[in-house]
Amino acid sequence: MNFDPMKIPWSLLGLFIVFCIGMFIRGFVPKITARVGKRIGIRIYQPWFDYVKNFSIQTSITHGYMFYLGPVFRLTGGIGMVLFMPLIHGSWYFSNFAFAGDMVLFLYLMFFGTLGMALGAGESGHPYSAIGVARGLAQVTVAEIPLVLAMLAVAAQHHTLSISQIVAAQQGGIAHWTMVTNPVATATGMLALLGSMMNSPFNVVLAPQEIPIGPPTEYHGTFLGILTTNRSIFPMAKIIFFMNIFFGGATNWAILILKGWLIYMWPVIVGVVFPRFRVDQSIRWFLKVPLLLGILAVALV
Amino acid sequence: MVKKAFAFTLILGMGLLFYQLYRQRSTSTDLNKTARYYVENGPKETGSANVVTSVVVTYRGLDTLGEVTILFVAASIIGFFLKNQRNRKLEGAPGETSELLHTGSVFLVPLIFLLGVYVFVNGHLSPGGGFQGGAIIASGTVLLFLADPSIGAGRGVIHVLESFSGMLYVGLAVAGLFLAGGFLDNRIMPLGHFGTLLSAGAIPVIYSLIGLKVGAELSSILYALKDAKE
Amino acid sequence: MTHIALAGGALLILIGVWGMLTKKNIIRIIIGFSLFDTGLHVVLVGLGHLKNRTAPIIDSDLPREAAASRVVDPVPQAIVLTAIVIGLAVTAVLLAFALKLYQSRKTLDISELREGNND
Amino acid sequence: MTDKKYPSHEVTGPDGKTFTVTPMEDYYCQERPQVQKSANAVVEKFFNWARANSLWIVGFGTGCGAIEMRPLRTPRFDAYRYGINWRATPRQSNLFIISGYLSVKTLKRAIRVYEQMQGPKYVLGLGSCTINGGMYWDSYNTVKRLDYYLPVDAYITGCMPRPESLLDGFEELKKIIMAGEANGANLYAEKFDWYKANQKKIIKNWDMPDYSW
Amino acid sequence: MINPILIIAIALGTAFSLGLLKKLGRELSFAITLIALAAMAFISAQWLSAFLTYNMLGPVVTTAGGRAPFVIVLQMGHMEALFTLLINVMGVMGAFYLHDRLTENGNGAMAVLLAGIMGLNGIILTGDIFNLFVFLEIASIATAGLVLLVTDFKSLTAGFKYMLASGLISGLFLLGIIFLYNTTGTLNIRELLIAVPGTIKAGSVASFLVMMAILLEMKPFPANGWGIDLYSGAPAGVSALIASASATAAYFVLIKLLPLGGTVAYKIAAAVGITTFVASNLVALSQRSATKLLGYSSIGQMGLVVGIYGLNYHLGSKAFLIIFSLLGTHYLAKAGLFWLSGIVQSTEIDKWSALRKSPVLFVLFGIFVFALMGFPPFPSFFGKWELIMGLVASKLYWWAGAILLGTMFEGIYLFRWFSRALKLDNQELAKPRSTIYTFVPPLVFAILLFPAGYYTSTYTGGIGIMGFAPLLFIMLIGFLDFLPAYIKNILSIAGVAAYSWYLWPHVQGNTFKIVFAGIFMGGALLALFAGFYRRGKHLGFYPTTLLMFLGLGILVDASNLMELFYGWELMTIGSYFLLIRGERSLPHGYSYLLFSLGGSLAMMFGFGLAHASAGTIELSALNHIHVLPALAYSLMLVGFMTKTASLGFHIWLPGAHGEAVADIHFMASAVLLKAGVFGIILVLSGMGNSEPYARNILLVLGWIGALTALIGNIGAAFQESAKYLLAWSSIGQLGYIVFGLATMTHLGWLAAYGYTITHFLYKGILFLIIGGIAFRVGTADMYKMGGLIKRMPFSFLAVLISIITLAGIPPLVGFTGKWIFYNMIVSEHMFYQGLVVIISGIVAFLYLFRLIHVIFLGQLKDKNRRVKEVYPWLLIPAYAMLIGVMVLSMFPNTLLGPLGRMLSTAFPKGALHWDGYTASTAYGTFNMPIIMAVIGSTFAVVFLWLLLANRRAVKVKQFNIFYSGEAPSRPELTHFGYNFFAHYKKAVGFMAVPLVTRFWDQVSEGLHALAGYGRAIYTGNAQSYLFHIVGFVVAIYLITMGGLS
Repeated sequence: MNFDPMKIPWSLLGLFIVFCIGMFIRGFVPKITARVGKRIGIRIYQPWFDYVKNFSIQTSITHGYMFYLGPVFRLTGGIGMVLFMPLIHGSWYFSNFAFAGDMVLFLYLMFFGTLGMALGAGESGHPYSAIGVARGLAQVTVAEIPLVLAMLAVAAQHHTLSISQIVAAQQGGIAHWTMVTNPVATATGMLALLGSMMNSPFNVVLAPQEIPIGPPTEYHGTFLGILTTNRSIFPMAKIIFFMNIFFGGATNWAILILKGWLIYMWPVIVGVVFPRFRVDQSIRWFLKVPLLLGILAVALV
Repeated sequence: MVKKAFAFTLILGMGLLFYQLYRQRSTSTDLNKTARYYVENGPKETGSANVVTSVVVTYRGLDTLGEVTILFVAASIIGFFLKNQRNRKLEGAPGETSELLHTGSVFLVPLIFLLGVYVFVNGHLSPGGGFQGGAIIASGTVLLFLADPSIGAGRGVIHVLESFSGMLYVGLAVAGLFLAGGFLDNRIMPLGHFGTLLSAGAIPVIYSLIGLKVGAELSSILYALKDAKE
Repeated sequence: MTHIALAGGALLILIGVWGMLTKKNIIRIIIGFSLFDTGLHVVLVGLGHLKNRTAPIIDSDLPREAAASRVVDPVPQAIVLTAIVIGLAVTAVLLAFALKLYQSRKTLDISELREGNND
Repeated sequence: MTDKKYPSHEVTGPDGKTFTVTPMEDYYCQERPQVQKSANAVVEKFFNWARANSLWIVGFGTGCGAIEMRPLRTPRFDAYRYGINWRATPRQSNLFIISGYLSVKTLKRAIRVYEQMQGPKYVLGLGSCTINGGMYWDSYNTVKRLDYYLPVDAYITGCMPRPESLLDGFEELKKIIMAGEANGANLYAEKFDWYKANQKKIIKNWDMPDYSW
Repeated sequence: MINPILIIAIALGTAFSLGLLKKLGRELSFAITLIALAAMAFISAQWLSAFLTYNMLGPVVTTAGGRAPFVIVLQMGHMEALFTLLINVMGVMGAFYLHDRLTENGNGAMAVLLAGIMGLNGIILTGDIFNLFVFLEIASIATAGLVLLVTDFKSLTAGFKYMLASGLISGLFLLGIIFLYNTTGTLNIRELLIAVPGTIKAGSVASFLVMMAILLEMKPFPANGWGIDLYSGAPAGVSALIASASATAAYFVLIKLLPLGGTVAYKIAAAVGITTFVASNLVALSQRSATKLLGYSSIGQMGLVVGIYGLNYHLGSKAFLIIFSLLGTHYLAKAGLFWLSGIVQSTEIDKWSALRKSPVLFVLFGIFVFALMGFPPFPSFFGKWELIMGLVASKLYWWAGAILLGTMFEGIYLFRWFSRALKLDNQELAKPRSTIYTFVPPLVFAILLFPAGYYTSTYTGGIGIMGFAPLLFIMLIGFLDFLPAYIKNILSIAGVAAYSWYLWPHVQGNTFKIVFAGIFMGGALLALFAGFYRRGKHLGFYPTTLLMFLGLGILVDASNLMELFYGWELMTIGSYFLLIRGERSLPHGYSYLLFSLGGSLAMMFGFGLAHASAGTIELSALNHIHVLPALAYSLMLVGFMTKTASLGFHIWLPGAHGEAVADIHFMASAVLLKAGVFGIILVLSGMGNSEPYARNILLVLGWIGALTALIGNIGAAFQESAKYLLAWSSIGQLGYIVFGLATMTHLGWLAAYGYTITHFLYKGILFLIIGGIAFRVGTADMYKMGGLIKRMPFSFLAVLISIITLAGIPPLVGFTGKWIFYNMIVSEHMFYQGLVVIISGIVAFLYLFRLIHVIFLGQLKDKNRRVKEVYPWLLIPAYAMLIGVMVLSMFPNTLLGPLGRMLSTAFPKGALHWDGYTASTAYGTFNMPIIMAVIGSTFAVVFLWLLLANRRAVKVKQFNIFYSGEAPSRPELTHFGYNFFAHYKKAVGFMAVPLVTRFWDQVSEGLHALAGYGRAIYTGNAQSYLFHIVGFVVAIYLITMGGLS
């Protein structure tokens, strides 16, 4: 697998496209929540305004060099996950650096971002951000358990850990998707997705009323810009991962956007309907149904 | 009460053990080989008429040496153990014993001592020997104490006599090693004519030394016990 | 004759042991011990006796040659001499102990003469 | 300025040596605000367009007008349509709405919040109380003229303007921003001493650094 | 050659003459006594050297004219010379020690001592059974006399009980002799042995009585109340004499006369001996007085030696070696301990901490305790080893188990005594005063232990010179303890470097050994280098550290099981002294030692089985054991798992490591735990997974490893002190390694090796840095720190890198470990254990963040405002390891390549396939350099972009935070650190409940309750002791002869 330098520009292009999809969806989701509340909701392109406004902020403060590294870790984690993810099955241009890593790399890159965010928030010296981080870590780590189980089940079913091979195995119609061939694993995976998408049942971490938006309390201006960049890329990376693993991957950008949008809607809809959990409730919830489902999935393989 | 009952069962157990011992003893009516050897060439080799003395002094001389050491050890234990008990006030108190005992003892004690000496000197001829003679001498000293409990004299003599006779005994034993056949051999002196006083080599000398030592040691033990009163 | 001696000696031993095991007063225990010892000596000599034989002393009316068939076994008599003196020495030391114990605790009862902290 | 809340005190470190801790210098940054030069015209115009269309209001209802802002989040008035959003922390917000009378006690907190806001920040005063004290013109504990203490960009009339007028006010503010005249932050930085003198005159127990970043 | 009879003659001559020399004064007569004893010792030494040089037959010395069998003969043979030498040397030393007592009591006492020693010599030399009885009597009366040297009530009662008991016993002996004479007609032992063998079988009560008297003389279990009161009642010097000299003599009588009773006698001796050993050690558990402890221990040891003689038929040629080594150690160590108890005066074991005030005496105390316990390099180590090997080889499993159990009990009370003496504070206790007379004997005996150990080792042939030579170097360092710390540090580093230079050729070519030698010796150098930060003398640190590292070196270099065990035990001693240095670490150090002792005893039994099945003690004996394989392998694994603190044996680790100082913590965790891993690898490579029992063991081991990882990591998340957190995390990491090994697959072992090395690296950094911070901030509690990033930027960077590696986050080497685990789990379908391991990996993320957040980030407290950076001495090794981590992260094939090649011999299937820098298995691939490049470049781009955008950012202080309009009051109130994962504890807390600790507490309570019952027998009443004796005789009689058996 020699490293072809031409891959770099194409990967960056793929990354930019994913970023745009992310921004579009981040515009679209509040629209849906608003419409559920019979409000008109924000304009679809509002995130772009916020994005540019954040980078136009002139003054800024810094609490120390780890405060800088927080958002940098976060964004690098997000971008890393996308760069090592095969976006479009079959096309050499958009398979990014998938040859150099597999599902395990993807799982642990998630931690890279989380760790960075936690350290940056810690350096800010704000007690609320520390509390937010403690909650976030506890919740995200427990949410990992069903995700890991689902990944193991799928890997065992397809006898491989590399994502591109799993996608290849699912080509040829809906009957070959993992959703059909291994429904229990897909169910576990989707439940796990709820945990890390910071939507209503599990977003006590960023609860605005209780602690001012948790970890990123002290972040502003360009720092916030970097964080919002990641907020678009990171969920998209997870969505694409779930798409590749459970829903047959995408052979062209249209399918990717459609499937990505549909998967993204699942946590949004659950979030709109259900109230917010306390952290220990969410931990206990993850150790009940998703865990049992996961064990079932692994047992069935 | 339970303790007594338990003790009784143990005694019964021992009784059973003794009974077994009794049943297994040899019932031969003849002397066994070691006894036969002693009786046949005891007098010939050691020259002493009394076979038991020849066994005690020469054949099993180490036992006697050991046994004298035991007495010496017991005496010195009681010696240094009760030594700080010697109470001065008894020393000069007038004897309140009865007149009859006092005068009798004056007359009897030398006779007893004489008898003791006779017994251990003729050890190899007549029954008796060093130990029996020593015991008689010790009974003489007991009579002396009964007659006059405050008597203090003679303590130094006893000590000198005791260690001197012990050293001489060991000297004779070691001499046997160089002069005669082995340690404690009595042939370092001529066997002399069988049955007479100066016969059987060093046996009479050794036996009298033992007699003196036993007499001295027993009296020193009695001395210590006498003085150990409150 | 030997049966009476052996039985008597054994009985003496058993009485001695009974005395040592049950009596509370240490003087009685020591007496029990000396009884046990004397019993031993009686058995010792009793064993050496052979029926109607005489003491092993060669003199005018017991010539050397005939001695072997008319004499009792001399070895136990020699051994008993040492055993008696050993018994005496042990009893003497025990009495000395009893004396000192009495002087220090003013009691002769064996159960009191235990160390204070018997942990 | 020594103050009762932060006395400087002796502290012995774990290695036994003692040293004095002066809270004001050790806990707070003492720097002064700087006037921010804007980039070249085209970029500034584009930025102003973005700033206008994404007004983030700091969630600090200082007076009676705050209740009027609640309906803006309801379906009926829905301010989100115009890119207006409420942020919990002053760090991330750039519009500070002083809704109605401003007591001296609240002024002290308002100053801290205003100074903790970043970059181009705008202040909106509601009602006459922020202009000349309004009906509380003679009260002992309210601020008579907001402009003396914080640079105000625009006022919205109404003894607590209704949501519709608030929306209209926001549109007004957008025009000012689009025109590039909403430079309250730079004004505050230029006349910083004047503003600070006014503030210290009215706030008695001043236990804050001059500019609480 | 001097005639042996002269030994007796000299003694008696001087004894009698002492009476005359009263006027010459006591000092002169004391000198004469010493000269006499020395002469006796010289005679026996001369005979012994004669026997050793040209081994001739021992002459028979006749007394009274040499008329052959009808006189008393003295036999001087090989054994007799040795035993008389032991007794006479003890006579000289004992007299020298008792100088004050003897001169105070006058010539009589000296005479009694001389007569006593003469009696003991007589016992050994005599060939006549009645003469033996006479000398036995002399010895016992003399002993009673010596007990009276001190006339307090305690020795009076002890003496009285002793006299009564020995009177009764010798009475039985005499009875036996009489009837033996009556039935056989002779009193000469040699003829008796010919005439009488096996008559016990034929029901000869006489020989039964004789045999019972001998056994009673050895103070067997139910009937030894008088013995214990004698040892504790008698003055120290005298009980030393009794414990060493008279016990050895009584033992020789046993050796001489036991054949009288035939095979039944041997069985009785074995049974009574071993029960005495186990029972007296058990009863000693609940003892609190030092002399009583010594009494129980010496009776136990003598019981053991009697038991061994009873079993010597099975031990074959090694029997004499075992007996000599155990008896010799008991003789030297027990005398030494009694002498020390004489110096310390107080019987309460807690008062012995006063001994610390004179360091030399305390070192002697340590030597004696460890010698008694059978630790190397003392003779009892080799003795116990050969004993277990012999017993297990001849299928006597129950006997071997009983002996090991007894040793464990002995360990419990001896080490409790030693740890309390080592750690309890002794301000108000007086310094024990020791004169020249009381100081020299224990010193001489302690020194004698070492050559005796070396001498015994030459017979067992297991250990070469290199096992002992470094010990001399360590002793040299011990003597130089008065020097300042940094000089000793340089010397120690030189020493370790020299040893590793010696070790290198032995280890070359064998990757397995290189890895572990690298960890042990590399760890040693780094730890010692980190030690330069220390000021002052740091007494006692360097010898013990070098001892530990020597042990580790020998462990790696071991060519046979004996050498492996030798290194293991040395390492245990060294690490015990390291772990107990913390102020509050008494209970933890003690429990560590007990666990390691239990583990090593189990391991020894396992090695015994290996030796039994393979016949040799080469390392190859571990492969495919066919004698009770399941038991052998599980015992060995348990032994090694006590060191890797797996679940069930982990309770000592948090406390022991939590209390340790920085570099000790590093040594203990990063280096010491790997010794257990080394052992487990050896055992597992021997076991393989072909047989069914092996698969069951591996399954259990796998689950233990997985659960340890989970419990360890969850435990760590709830700790308040940083060091306890790291200790729990080490438990977790070791759980990983054990799980990896238990899978017996190529990837599993590759992951385990990878973890062993990376754990050494990143945990090393963590221990040094966190230790350094705790040293700087004065406390290890995390919530008391905070905001230290502003004061200690370098340590922050190091800790950041190490927690990223530990969490397994991609760019760094930790990720490779996790990746290999995933591949192994998926390819081997070990989902359930795999799930537990992965969950614990994820949970690890929690406490890692807590560690770095609460210490470095958040609010800086006033107290820490002037805290300086961590000592450079700690930073430099940490950064050395940091570079190691970075290099391995960039090029993991430098680590995984050679490991893979080595493992492919053992596990060909499922190896890691390397293509350039891309590693791939059947399931997944990863290419570290590309990952590193992509993430690194993204990181750089984003960082530059952020820096550019915020070049005019204002650097604010800690209170410039949005506090909803208010101003924060104090840093302490705005730092969130205490009970960081409260919500997590509410949800998952049930897993951190200390069940295992409660289990072990109940076990120890049960043991002590059992000991309490045992002690009910020893009422202290002389009469009940007589009861026991008579009861013992009657009971054994009824069992063996009376038809009950």
